[in-house]
Amino acid sequence: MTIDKIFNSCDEAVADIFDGATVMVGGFGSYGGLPINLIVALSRQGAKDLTIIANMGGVGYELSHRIKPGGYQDSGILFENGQVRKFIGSVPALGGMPPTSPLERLFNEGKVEIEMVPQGTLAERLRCGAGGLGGFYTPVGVGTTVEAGKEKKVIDGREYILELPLTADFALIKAHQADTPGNLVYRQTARCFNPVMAMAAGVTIAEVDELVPTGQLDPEVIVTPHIYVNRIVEVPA
Amino acid sequence: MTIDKIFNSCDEAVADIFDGATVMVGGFGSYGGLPINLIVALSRQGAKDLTIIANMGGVGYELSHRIKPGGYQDSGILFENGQVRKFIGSVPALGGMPPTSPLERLFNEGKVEIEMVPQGTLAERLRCGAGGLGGFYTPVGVGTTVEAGKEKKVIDGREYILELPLTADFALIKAHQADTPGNLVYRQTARCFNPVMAMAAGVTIAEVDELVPTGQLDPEVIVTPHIYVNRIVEVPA
Amino acid sequence: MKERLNEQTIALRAAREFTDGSVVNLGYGMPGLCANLITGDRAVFFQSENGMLGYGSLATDEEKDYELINASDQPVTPLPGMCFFDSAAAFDMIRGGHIDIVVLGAYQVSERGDLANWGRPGRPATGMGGGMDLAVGAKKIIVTMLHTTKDGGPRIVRDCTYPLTARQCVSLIITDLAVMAVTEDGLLLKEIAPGWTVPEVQALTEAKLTPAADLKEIEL
Amino acid sequence: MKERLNEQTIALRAAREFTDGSVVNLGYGMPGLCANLITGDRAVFFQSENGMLGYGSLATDEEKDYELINASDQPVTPLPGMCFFDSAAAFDMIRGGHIDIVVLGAYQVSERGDLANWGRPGRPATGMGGGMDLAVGAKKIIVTMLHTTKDGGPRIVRDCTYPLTARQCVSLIITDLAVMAVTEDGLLLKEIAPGWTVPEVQALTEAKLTPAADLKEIEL
Repeated sequence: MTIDKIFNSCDEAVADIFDGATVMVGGFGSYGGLPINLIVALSRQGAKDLTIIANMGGVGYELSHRIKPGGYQDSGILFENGQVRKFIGSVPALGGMPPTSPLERLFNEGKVEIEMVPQGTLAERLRCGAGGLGGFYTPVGVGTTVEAGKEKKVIDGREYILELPLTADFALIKAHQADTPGNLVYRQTARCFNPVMAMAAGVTIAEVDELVPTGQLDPEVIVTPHIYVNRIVEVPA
Repeated sequence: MTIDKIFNSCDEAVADIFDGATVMVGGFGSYGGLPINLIVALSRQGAKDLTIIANMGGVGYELSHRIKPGGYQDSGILFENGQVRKFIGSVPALGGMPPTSPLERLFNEGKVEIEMVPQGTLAERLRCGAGGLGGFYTPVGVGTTVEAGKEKKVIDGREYILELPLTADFALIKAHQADTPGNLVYRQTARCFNPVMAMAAGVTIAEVDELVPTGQLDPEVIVTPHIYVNRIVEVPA
Repeated sequence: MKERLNEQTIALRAAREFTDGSVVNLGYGMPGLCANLITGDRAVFFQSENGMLGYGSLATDEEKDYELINASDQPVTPLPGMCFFDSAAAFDMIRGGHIDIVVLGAYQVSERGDLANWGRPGRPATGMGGGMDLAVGAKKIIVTMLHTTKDGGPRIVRDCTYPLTARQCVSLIITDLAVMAVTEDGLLLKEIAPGWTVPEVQALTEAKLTPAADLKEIEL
Repeated sequence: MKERLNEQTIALRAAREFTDGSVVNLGYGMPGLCANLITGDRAVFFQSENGMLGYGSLATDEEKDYELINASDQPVTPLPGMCFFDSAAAFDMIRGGHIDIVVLGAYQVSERGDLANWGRPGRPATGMGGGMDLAVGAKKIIVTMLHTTKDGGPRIVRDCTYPLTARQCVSLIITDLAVMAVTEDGLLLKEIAPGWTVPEVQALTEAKLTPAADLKEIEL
């Protein structure tokens, strides 16, 4: 008997995300690699007081039309709904005419907290959390606002700051294909933050373009081994 | 004009490895993934006073017959030749009847230094070196001889030790296929330490079963991007 | 009949601990045998620290592919749904707590579950391989070992005298004589080899063994 | 003729810095244009921090695939020999010094090469993205920017007043008015836009500019 990871809908897959949960949202920022259907399901589900870990805070449905014709939902909807207490990521808002994201507006109103993390440090903190490490020293952020409150150390003549691991209760990710045990492959630049988040969360929920039988994915090509994937929803592209 | 990375022989590819160089040797330990032809070329080339970074120290040609019919050369030959000053790795010798490797014999004679590194810490120190990080905290080795001389820190209630990055002048690695720019794919468990060593060395030299034209490797499948590969020698399996 | 279990039987007893769906890493030597003992409809996923998840049994001579080996250098067979990754990814899995069970050999285990499985006095050049990472990272550590040394001395001790792999990490010890759980109160003797008595096993054990209320013969 | 260079021309000047075989990362906005300016037999490998190496030019409307985008959200075209990887691997490349050249936009650059390119006063919620990693990790940092603010104020300053991205990281500044190298002795004015004089450019620059002995018009 294999454990069945296949869920019939995104709504069922996110049903137990609880108030106060920490939730990673995959993708890079815009459309490619974003678990759009899981995000929308979470917005319907209504869990509150969430901490969202994501590279970008989302631009929101209105601005999304500038990125992709027709637009799309992103994490912006979770902020608009008032479901989020804190955001951890590298781009809460773009640099254009403000506000460039629902998150920026809510932050300016004092309703959401932001922990700003350089993008590479974000990726590495996720991997650090996934891999059971206690922290790492990076040269990124030295001499900037990023070093505030962090331990600094000189190693081999260079200055570094200590960054700590990130983990989460849930990760919402997007992949191209899953097989029945839950191995995942991605498509082009839609890979981005999805694999590291899959590794770093307690419960990883993947929306995939296509579900294939066991053995149909080349073992050399699998990017995310099934042990990192807890739930799968097929949402044909 | 693309930079030409293709070498006609392993001898040419290792010709400039200098006395006192630090050299990573890929593979896991035994036959699979071991850059056997590059190792033999380095033994012919004769560079001395080397520091070898490898998971295993090699069992030597004699014992290798127990692992694979017909036997094979491994890093043991470099120790037997007196080319090595220091070994950094996780298995200098197996636990059977001593000495189980040329390295063990030379170590017992006081002729080679050993820095013993738990295998996962070795992999992570390589990745740390490749990725420009200053070090990381790991729980592995706490309360053992591994922690000797290392900084310890309690993070979030758990004890960790600080481990530092590893880099090298050269890496000798084995891959299955390379394309002309130098992208690499591996075969099954012959992947092991090869990709992280490719990333962590100044000059990475790959022996490959097969060289294919640009565009023939699926971009989703490439494990080692060409920017980590400096020299390629085709040695049909 | 009073015999010691053989290696195959010890491995079989260890394999009974693998719950359905569990991810299991098998250490060097005797533990590797467990891969051959999973049959029928049980879904156990074997991870190997050289970069493989979901392999099958040990390969026969005809099946051998020396680029499809476990971490003990033994060729294994492929299974549908398996995958490969590099050493750094393999140890993220291990250190990060994504392995449910690891079965390791040992020279010594202490009554607190301290493990010594890589170095022996007089052999300073043997290394720990991935054992320390596995002992620290896996959710449950099972040790399979012979109960005594070749000279009949104890291996299950009050304090390890051999170099440590990790402190207080072992949950269950399976030997050719007994199955013992490491508890807050020391070693609980849960199962005993056919024909052996508690005093006989205790006499071969330096650490104190507390017989379980439901102590029974080792069942396979 | 006294004009300021347009964005396309600034990008074209930056692209001239890409030596054959170099690995180049293009930052958000204007730098992205450089990908369209590599022609003929030049081998330049563009890396993008969202996990791609070796992509081609920006995609036309017909070519657009929204799962093949650069880090500025712009669809690009594939090239033979390209590959994909995850964000952690992308930043190993960047932080580890495996990128030869990065072209970044900036709000301010100081005379020591300090870079401020992610935050503006009054906009605390805009983030640095991958800019800090790129500024720290790439072998050579080229800034492309407008020489002055919308109000005509200087962007090339003695000390940055905007939040820093990294200290002393910029090698070359290319603006709509000039090309300046950051040296031990401050900013060396190497090239100047057609029709402009050194005093005119200096008047729009807070940092002191030292004209190069071989100062010339910006060449494309």
